[in-house]
Amino acid sequence: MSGPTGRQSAPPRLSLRFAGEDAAVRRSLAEVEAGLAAAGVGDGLRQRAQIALAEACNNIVEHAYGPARPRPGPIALDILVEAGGLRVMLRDKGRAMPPGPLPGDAMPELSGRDPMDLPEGGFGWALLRRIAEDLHHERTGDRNTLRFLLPAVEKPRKPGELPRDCQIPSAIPPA
Amino acid sequence: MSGPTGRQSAPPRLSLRFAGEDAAVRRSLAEVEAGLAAAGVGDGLRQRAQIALAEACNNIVEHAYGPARPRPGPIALDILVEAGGLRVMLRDKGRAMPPGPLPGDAMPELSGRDPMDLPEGGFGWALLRRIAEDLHHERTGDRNTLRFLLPAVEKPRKPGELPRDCQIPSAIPPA
Amino acid sequence: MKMTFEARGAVGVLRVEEPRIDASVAIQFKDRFRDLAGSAEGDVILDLARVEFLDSSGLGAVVAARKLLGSGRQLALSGLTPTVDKVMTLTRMNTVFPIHADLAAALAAHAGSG
Amino acid sequence: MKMTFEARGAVGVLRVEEPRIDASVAIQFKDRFRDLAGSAEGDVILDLARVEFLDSSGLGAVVAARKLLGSGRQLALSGLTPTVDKVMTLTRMNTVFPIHADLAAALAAHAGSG
Ligand SMILES: Nc1ncnc2c1ncn2[C@@H]1O[C@H](COP(=O)(O)OP(=O)(O)O)[C@@H](O)[C@H]1O
Ligand SMILES: Nc1ncnc2c1ncn2[C@@H]1O[C@H](COP(=O)(O)OP(=O)(O)O)[C@@H](O)[C@H]1O
Repeated sequence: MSGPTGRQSAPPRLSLRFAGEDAAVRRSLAEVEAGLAAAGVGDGLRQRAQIALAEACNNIVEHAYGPARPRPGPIALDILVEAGGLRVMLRDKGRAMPPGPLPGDAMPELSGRDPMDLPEGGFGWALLRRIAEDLHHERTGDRNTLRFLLPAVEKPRKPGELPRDCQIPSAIPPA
Repeated sequence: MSGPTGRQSAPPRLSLRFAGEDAAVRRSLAEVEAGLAAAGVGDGLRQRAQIALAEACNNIVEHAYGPARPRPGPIALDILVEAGGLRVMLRDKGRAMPPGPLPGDAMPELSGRDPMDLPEGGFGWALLRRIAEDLHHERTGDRNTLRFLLPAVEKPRKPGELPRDCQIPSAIPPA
Repeated sequence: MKMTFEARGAVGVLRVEEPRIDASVAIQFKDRFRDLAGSAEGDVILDLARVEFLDSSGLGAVVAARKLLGSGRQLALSGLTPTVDKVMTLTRMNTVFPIHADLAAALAAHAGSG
Repeated sequence: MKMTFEARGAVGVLRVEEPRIDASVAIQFKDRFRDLAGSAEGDVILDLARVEFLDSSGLGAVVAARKLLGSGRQLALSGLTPTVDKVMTLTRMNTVFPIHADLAAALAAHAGSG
């Protein structure tokens, strides 16, 4: 990532606007990958960004907009490339999160499970949580805003240990 | 493996005599590896031979001669290189096998096990059985003779299925 | 979704010829898997060497594919690229599927192992 | 028995510099493992790229080594050569240990995954 020399005064930023549907998410993630590579972001962080952004966008497509909508709503993705990592902001106009804390980072339990009885879902939020830090969700009016940091250097995390910073502003719609 | 052309009339054969102790087994397996490579035996069969012969020899060192002996007894290993695979004969002058059928090919159960509670042994015979065919053990006088075929082409085997040919001559010492 | 199937002795090899197994193709993946490998016999090696990305939907589809084989057959994976390996590690699915460095290693290890 | 240990961020890398982990070195392996990795913290990657052969005694020593880490730490394996992969597959131990194609893949997958 560029140091204090060079002409860019502001850190590189990616801003994407796309439809909340699978195909558009896929195309946008490819754009993010290219954009981050061009900004000099390293392999490991770019790989983690693909995973975290895919899960966050899939959640919006599946849960915030969901199957009932006739047309997909919009997603806004903004990424700020900083020395410490990627600051991500994701906005949608879909349904509110269910009340209470955001889903945690617990993976579905696999050990001791018959292969025929393995879980096929429930990994999305846990993957996002294991990769992202400073995760915050906010409901304002008819919008969801999800913010998180994808750190340049991964911090070790004990299995089952929740990140420090997951105090979640409760999803109270403004009066 | 050499076909009907060429000068060799008899198929290649390896004959090794060594002490029933870990270090000698290791050296002998290295000799087998070199000998089989020189005889044109392919990678896959050579790899399986190393595994099967190591387990068979370790069993002799550990169980037939065992820790109580002041000096290790001898092991005789003879391998005939045939088109269908390797015919192996292993002889020792150690203890008899326990009465009853030879140990089967069941691997210790791993699934659902706490990592702290995993088995550290009991894989030897099962490994040998999964790789070898036509396994026969014979006790004559004060000697054990173990014979098996290491097939050139592995046969598929269902998990838990015992090989067809494991009727075991009971270990009755001659009168 | 491009996938090819080849019987190699007692083992079936299913190669995914696409760079991504994600939410947009997860259902297709499962259907193709059933068509190609469902009726065969023996273990299946799913070669993922060309797959650069797998999300949790794709992972769910791989789990569903494994179940299609039934409990008598195994599904092994080969050729995990870095991002796929990362997802497998974070979800611990790398202790559910036997994993091999590449297709050659998977074939050598699975021939005859039933 | 030659083995080297190196801390790589939160992960420890233990490289076996011998061609065989068999009955004649199984106990040494376990002792060296304890000396090198026992007191460290975090997950351990056991790089087996130089190990051409592992028998059931060696496998038992690897299992014993894994237990030395306790239940809060993981032991992942990398760089399985064909014979080692075969033993892992036949014994199904490849569904007990997370397995990675090589050390680079293991490091990328385990950094920060705790
Ligand atoms: N943007 C969102 N809006 C509303 N609910 C959401 C949103 N994102 C996630 N959820 C909730 O999170 C859960 C999905 O978690 P996840 O781990 O991604 O599972 P899956 O992989 O099966 O989708 C659902 O129960 C859903 O209620
Ligand atoms: N040559 C032998 N003589 C006597 N007993 C043997 C011999 N080989 C194997 N055994 C028996 O087989 C068992 C060992 O099986 P194995 O699967 O190799 O376990 P391990 O790997 O713990 O040695 C022991 O219970 C022993 O009684």
